[in-house]
Amino acid sequence: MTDRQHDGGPEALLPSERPVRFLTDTGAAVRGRPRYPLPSPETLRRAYRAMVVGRRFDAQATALTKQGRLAVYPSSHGQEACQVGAVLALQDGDWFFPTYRESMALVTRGIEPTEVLALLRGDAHCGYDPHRHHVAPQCTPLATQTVHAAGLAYAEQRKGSGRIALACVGDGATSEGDFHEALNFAAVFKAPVVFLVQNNQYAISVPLDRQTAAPSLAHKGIGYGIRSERIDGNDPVAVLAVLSAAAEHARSGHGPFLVEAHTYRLESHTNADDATRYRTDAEAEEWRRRDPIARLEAYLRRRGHLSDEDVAEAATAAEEFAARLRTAMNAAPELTPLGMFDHVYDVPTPQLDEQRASLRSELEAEEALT
Amino acid sequence: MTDRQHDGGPEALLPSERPVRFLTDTGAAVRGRPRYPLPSPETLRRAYRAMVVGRRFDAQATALTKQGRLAVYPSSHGQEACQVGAVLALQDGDWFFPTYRESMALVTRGIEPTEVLALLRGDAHCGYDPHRHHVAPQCTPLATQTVHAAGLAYAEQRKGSGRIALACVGDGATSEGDFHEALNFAAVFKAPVVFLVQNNQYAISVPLDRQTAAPSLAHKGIGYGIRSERIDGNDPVAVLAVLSAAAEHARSGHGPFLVEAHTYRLESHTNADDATRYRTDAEAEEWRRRDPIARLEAYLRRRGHLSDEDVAEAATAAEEFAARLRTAMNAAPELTPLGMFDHVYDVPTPQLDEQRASLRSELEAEEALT
Amino acid sequence: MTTPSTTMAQALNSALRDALTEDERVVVFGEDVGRLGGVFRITDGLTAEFGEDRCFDTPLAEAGIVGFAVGMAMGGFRPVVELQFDAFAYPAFEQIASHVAKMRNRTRGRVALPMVIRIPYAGGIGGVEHHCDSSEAYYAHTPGLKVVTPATADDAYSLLREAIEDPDPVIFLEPKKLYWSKSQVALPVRTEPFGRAAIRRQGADATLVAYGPTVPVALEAAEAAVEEGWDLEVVDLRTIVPFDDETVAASVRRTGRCVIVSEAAGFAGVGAEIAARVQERCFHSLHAPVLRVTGYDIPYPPPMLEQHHLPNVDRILDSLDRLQRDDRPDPRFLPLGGAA
Amino acid sequence: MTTPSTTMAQALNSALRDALTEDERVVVFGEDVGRLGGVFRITDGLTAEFGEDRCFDTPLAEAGIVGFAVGMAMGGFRPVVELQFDAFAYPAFEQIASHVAKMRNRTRGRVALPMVIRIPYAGGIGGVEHHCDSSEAYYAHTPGLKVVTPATADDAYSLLREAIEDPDPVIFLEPKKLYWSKSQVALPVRTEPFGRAAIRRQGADATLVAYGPTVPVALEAAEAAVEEGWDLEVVDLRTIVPFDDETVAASVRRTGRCVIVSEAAGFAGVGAEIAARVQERCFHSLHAPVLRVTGYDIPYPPPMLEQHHLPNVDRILDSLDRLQRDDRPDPRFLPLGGAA
Ligand SMILES: Cc1ncc(C[n+]2csc(CCOP(=O)(O)OP(=O)(O)O)c2C)c(N)n1
Ligand SMILES: Cc1ncc(C[n+]2csc(CCOP(=O)(O)OP(=O)(O)O)c2C)c(N)n1
Ligand SMILES: [Mg+2]
Ligand SMILES: [Mg+2]
Repeated sequence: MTDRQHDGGPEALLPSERPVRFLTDTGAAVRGRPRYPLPSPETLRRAYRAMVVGRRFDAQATALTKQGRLAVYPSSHGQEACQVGAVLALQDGDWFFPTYRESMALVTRGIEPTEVLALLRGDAHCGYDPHRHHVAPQCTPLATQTVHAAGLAYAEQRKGSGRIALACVGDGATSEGDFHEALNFAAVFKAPVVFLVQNNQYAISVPLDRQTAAPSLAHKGIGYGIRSERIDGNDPVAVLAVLSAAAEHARSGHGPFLVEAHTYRLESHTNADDATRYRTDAEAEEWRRRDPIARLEAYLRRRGHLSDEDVAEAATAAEEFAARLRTAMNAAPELTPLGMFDHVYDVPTPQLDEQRASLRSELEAEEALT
Repeated sequence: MTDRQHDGGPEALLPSERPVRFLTDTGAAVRGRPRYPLPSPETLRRAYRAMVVGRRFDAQATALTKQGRLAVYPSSHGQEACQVGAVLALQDGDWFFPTYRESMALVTRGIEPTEVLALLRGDAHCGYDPHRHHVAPQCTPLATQTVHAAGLAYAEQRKGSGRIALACVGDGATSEGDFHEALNFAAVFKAPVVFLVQNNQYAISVPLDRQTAAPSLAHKGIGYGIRSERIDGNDPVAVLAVLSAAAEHARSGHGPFLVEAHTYRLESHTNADDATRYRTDAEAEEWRRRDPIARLEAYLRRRGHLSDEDVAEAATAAEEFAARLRTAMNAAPELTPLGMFDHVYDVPTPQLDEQRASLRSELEAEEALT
Repeated sequence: MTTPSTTMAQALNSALRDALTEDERVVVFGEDVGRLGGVFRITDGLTAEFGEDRCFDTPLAEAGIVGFAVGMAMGGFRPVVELQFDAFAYPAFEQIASHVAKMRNRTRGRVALPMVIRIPYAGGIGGVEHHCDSSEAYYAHTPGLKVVTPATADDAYSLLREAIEDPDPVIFLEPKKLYWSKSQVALPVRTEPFGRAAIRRQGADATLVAYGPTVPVALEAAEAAVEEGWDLEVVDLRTIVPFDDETVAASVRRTGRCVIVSEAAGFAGVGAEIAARVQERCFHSLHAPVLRVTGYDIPYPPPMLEQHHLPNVDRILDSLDRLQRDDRPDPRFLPLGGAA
Repeated sequence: MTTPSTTMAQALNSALRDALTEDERVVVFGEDVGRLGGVFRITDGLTAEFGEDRCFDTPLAEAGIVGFAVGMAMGGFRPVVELQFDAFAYPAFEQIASHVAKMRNRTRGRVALPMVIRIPYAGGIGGVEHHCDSSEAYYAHTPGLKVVTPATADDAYSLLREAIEDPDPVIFLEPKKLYWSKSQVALPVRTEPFGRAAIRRQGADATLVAYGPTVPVALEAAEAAVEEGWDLEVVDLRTIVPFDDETVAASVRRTGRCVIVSEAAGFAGVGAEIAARVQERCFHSLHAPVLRVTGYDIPYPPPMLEQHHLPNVDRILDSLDRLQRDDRPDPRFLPLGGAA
C-alpha cells in the first residue's frame, strides 16, 4: 500500500490520475514502480484458472437460457478479472455482497453452480446458504445491498472478528440514493468494507455519460472521506493488487475503501436484452482486445509462471465444470408449492396456516384428478 | 468569478482550501486578492437592513411560540447572512426552495409574514402562493426538495427563461439519498441550480462529525462533476459574493454549483428542542462573536457605506415589522374545516363528496346545538 | 374495413406518441426509455421521432426521477415517467407519498402536478423476485393519487391519454402479463373516463370484481362457471381511484353475491377495500359474504411456483362453492329480501 | 403497595433499558436517539447508561438506518432502530419492503432478521404536515412484517420486549398522542403475546374494533353510548399482523354488529381489511353492515383542523345510528338466525 493514504491532506483520498494498471493491453508489464504490491505468482495462477473456468461457466449459463433451462442470465463475460479478483482478494470468513451479475464470482467462491443459478432458473430466490458461504443473496434492487454490507462490516468490527465485507455494485447503481447512504454510513462508522464498482460502461442501455458528469466514479469517495482508487478492471493483476490493498486497508481499521474498475460487459444486459439497440460492435471489439484472460496468460507465460500444461489443465477443468453444470441443470429442480408458506415468518401466522391448508386441498384435488 | 472553474482539471471542482471569507470575525477586510467579485455597497447595505429586519422577525416568531400563537418555530438566528444572502443573490423570477428553517429568507423575499408562518401556526400547510413568489412550499421531508429544484431548474432551462433555482439544505440533510440524486440529476442535465448547504453544525442534536467523515461537505461536489465552494457563512460579504458567482455560473449555462456555508444556529432546533442536552454554551458564545450583522455593520461603517441614520432606520424598520407581525398574529386565522376536502384532486372524487357532506352535517348539527 | 389487432404494449406506445404530438409540454423519461425504448419497449421509437428533449434516459435513481418530474411539472411540463418494475418504484415512495400525492392539497390548489408515473406491475411472466409485486394498495391508500390499471388495449390507450391530460398525478399501473395480449382496436380510441368501471360480462348470479391483470382470469372463470350453472357478471374497475361505487354496488345488488379477484397479497389489499365497500353498500342484498380470491400473504414466489400463487380459474370456481347458493333459496327465483 | 403511574413513553424507555440489560446483542440507533434521547425521549438516558456502542446516533438517512440494521442483524446483532416520524420512514420503504420483509423467505429460513423498527406515528398532537401519517396499512400489506401498535403502557412495555425478542422483523408503531397518557403499571410486565387481541370492555350490542391511537377514543365512545342504550364491546387489536381473527370474530358473532375505528385514511386501510374479514367470517351473525369510522381520504390536515379529521366520540356514536338497531327486531331478545 502506498504512503499516500495516510498523508493527511484530503487529496490523498482521490483516485490516481489514471486508472491503475500493471499490464498493458497485450499483457506486458507496465513500466514504472507500481503503487500497490504485486500479487504473488501463486495468486495470479489461481486467478488465471478461475477466470478460465468462470468464463466457461458463464458461456454455459448463457447457453442454458437458449435451451430454456434458465429463465434469464446476466452474463459477466468480459468482467472476469473483477469477478475473480473480488473473490480472491477476500479471506474465507469475509463477506461478499453480490448483485445479480456476480454468478461467476459466486462459483469462484465455491458455491455449487446449481445453487448459484437457482434465482435465475426460477426455483428459489436464493439457492445457497448465505451464512455458510458468507455471501449475501444475489441482489436485484440496485445498490440496496451496499448498505447491508456496511452494517455487516460494522457488526464484524464490533465483534472483533477481523472480517471485512466487499460489496459489488454497477456503474448505474451508483446513482441510487442507497449507494450514497452506504458510503456515508461506512465512513462515519469506519466500517471495514470495500465497495467495488464494476463500471462496465452501461446500465442496461444507458451509457456512463448519462449516469454521471463526474471525472470518475472513484471521485465520489472524497465526498465521504473514503480513500478511493480507479483501476483497469480488465487487468487481473491491477484488480488483485488494488482490491487486496483495499481489503487490507479495511481490515487494519482504516475504514472503507472505494474501487472503481473500468471494464465492459461483452454480452447484452441479459439474454433478454438486445445490445445492438444502443451500442456498436466496434466498441465491443475494442474491449475484446483487452481480454483479461489473454492478458494474464501472456504475462504469466512471459514470466514463466504458466506452462502449456497449466493452460491445458485449466481448459479441461473448465470443460468438466461446464459438463457437470449441464448435467445438473438437466435435472428438473424439486418444487414444493406448499413451501411458499414456509419462512414468511419463523412461525406461520394462523392466516398463513389457513392459506396453506387451502392450497394443500387444491393440490390434493388436482392430484386426485390425474 | 475566478478562472479556476474553467481550467479543465477535475481538481478545479474542489472547494478552496479554506472557507472563503472577505471579512474577519470583527468585520475587517481580509487581506489578499479576493477570488470572487466584491458585491456592490448598495447590495451590502440592502443585506444589512434585511438581516436586521430578519433577526427581529425571527425573535418575534420565537416570542410568538411562547404566547402559543405559533405551534412551533425553527429559528434561523445566527444564520442571517445565509438567509438573506441566498435571497439577495437571486433575481425576481428565480426559484427558491426552502426548508422549514428558511422563514427569515421568505420574509426577505417579500412574502407576507403571516403567510410564511401559516405552516408553523398550523392553519395551512403552505400559506403563500408558490407560483406568485417563485418559492416552493417550505419543505420538512429532508432533502426531498433538492430534487424538485433540479427538475424545475431544468424546466426553466428548457424553456429558455434564463431563470435559475436555489435550493437550501442543512448539513444533516446532505446524508439523505435524495440529496445525492439531486446533485447527480442536476449535473447530468446541467440544470441551472445552486445548492446551498447551511452547515450549522447540527442536525437537531447530531453534530457534524456523526454526519460525515468528509474533509468538508463541499468536497461532495467533485463526485458529481459539480463545481463547489465553501464559505464562512457568517460573513455576509462572502455569502453574497460566492452565491452571486454561483448563480451566475448556473445562469450562464455552466450547470449546478454547490456551496457549503459554515454557520451556526444559536437557538435550539425549534422552540420544542432543548439544546443544552447536546452542546455547551461556550460553543454558542464563540459563534456569537462572529455575528454576521455586527461584522457587516463594522465593515460598511468603516468604508463609509453605512451611517448612524442607516442603522437607526434599519432598527426602526425592524421594530415596525415586528409590531405588524404581532398584530397580524393576534387575529385568529380563518379556518374552514370543509376546506380539507378541497384540492385533494382538481375535482373531488364521489367518495370525497360523500365525506365532505357527512362532515358538513356534523358541523351543522354542532352549530344547531350551540 | 377490418380493425387491426393491437397489443396492449402497442396501444400504450401509441398513446405516448399521440400525447407527445399533441401537447409539447409532454416529456417522457426514466431508465432505458430512450434509445432502448424501455425494457418492455413501451417507449419504442419515441426518442427517434421526437428527439432527446422529449423522451430521454435519466440516471438510475427512482426518487430522482419522480422528484425531477415534480420540479418539471411545477415548471409547466407534463412529465410521464417510467419506473422500470413495481418493486423498483419503492425507492421513490417518499417522493410519491409526501410530495406527488400532497402538493395540490398542501398548496391549496396553487401548485398542481399533472404527471404520470407508469409502472409495469404484477406477475405472471416468470420474473424473478422484486419484479412481480402488486403494489396498487400502497398507492390507492395514499390520498391525492389517482390509481389506474387497464385490462384491455383500448383502455390502455384511452386511460393513458386521459392520465396525461389529467390535472392530477396518476399512478398508471401496467399489467406486465397483458402487454402482449392482442385485441381488435382501432386507435386512437376513447373509452369511458376515469371513475367508471366497465361491465365486461353481464350475469345474474354473482359479481366478479377484478382489475388489471385479473380481468382476463375473471372472464375465463365466468365462462367456465357456465358449465356449473353460474351466470356471472364481471366488473373491471379500470380506475381503483377514483372508485366507481355506483357500478359495483348496482351489480352486486342485482346479483346478491360478490367475489373479488386480485393478484396482490390479500391482507389490507385493494380487495379488502372493495369487500368492505360492497358489504357497506349492499348489505341487505347480499346472500353470502363478499369473498376474495387473491394472492397469498407471502412474498411473491419464485417463477416456477407463481402459478400456485396467482388467482386462477379453479380458485375462482372454488370460491363460488362458498357462496352458499344451496343452503338458501335460489335468489334468482325469489324477490330479494330487504334490498337497499 | 400502590402501583406507580407510568406513561407509555416511560414504559417504552424501560422496555429498551431492560432489553439492553438482558441481551447484549441488542443495539439501539437512529437519528437523535443518543445524547438527546430521541425527540420524544423514548431513548432517554440509554447512551449514558449503556455507552455509545449500545445506543448511538447515525447519519440522517432512513434507508441507511434500516439497511445498516439489516446488515447488523445478519451479523448477529438485534437492532432496534427509531425512524423519527411516520412520514420519515418512507425513505426506507424499499429497504423495508424488499429486504426486511423478505429476507427470511427469500433465503428459505437461512437468514433471519430479528430487528425492530420503531416509528412514532399518527396524529393528534398538533404536528405539522408529514408528522402525523397513519402508515400502518403500508406495512400490514407487506407479507413478512409483523405490525404492532400498543394502546396502553403495559402493552407498550410488553409488546416492545416481545418485538425485540421476536425472531422476525417487527414494525413497532407508537401512537404519539398516547406517549404521555398515564396508567398504573408495575414494570416489568408481560401481557398477552403477539397475535392476541384484548377485549378492553365487554358489551353485548356491538363490537368496536380499534388499535393504537383509537383505542381510548373507542372506550370513551363506549362509555358515552351507554346513555343512548348501547352496550358496546371494545376490542384492541394490539398486533395488526398477526391478526387475531378468533377474538374479533367471536366478539362480532356475539354482538352481531361491528364498527371499526381507525385514524388512517379509510380507503384501502387496515380498517378495510378488518371489515372484509369480519363479514367473511361472521356474515350470518351480522345484523347490519360492518362500518368504519376512519380518517378522511385526504392528506393529513394542518394542526388547527386535525380535530375535524380524527375519529371522535360523536362520529362513533353517529355510526351506531347506521347500525339499524331499529329497523329490525332487537337481536338481544331473539336467538341469532343462522349464526356461524
Ligand atoms: C432499484 C432498481 N431500479 C431499477 C432496476 C432495474 N435494473 C436492473 S439492472 C439495471 C441496470 C444496472 O446497471 P449497473 O448498475 O451499471 O449494473 P450492470 O447491470 O451493468 O452490471 C436496471 C436499471 C433495479 N434492478 N433496481
Ligand atoms: C426525511 C426526514 N427525516 C427526518 C426528519 C426529522 N428532522 C427534522 S429536522 C432534522 C434535522 C435536520 O438537520 P439539518 O439538515 O442539519 O438542518 P437544520 O435543522 O440544522 O437546519 C430532522 C432529523 C425529517 N424532517 N425528514
Ligand atoms: Mg453497468
Ligand atoms: Mg444543521
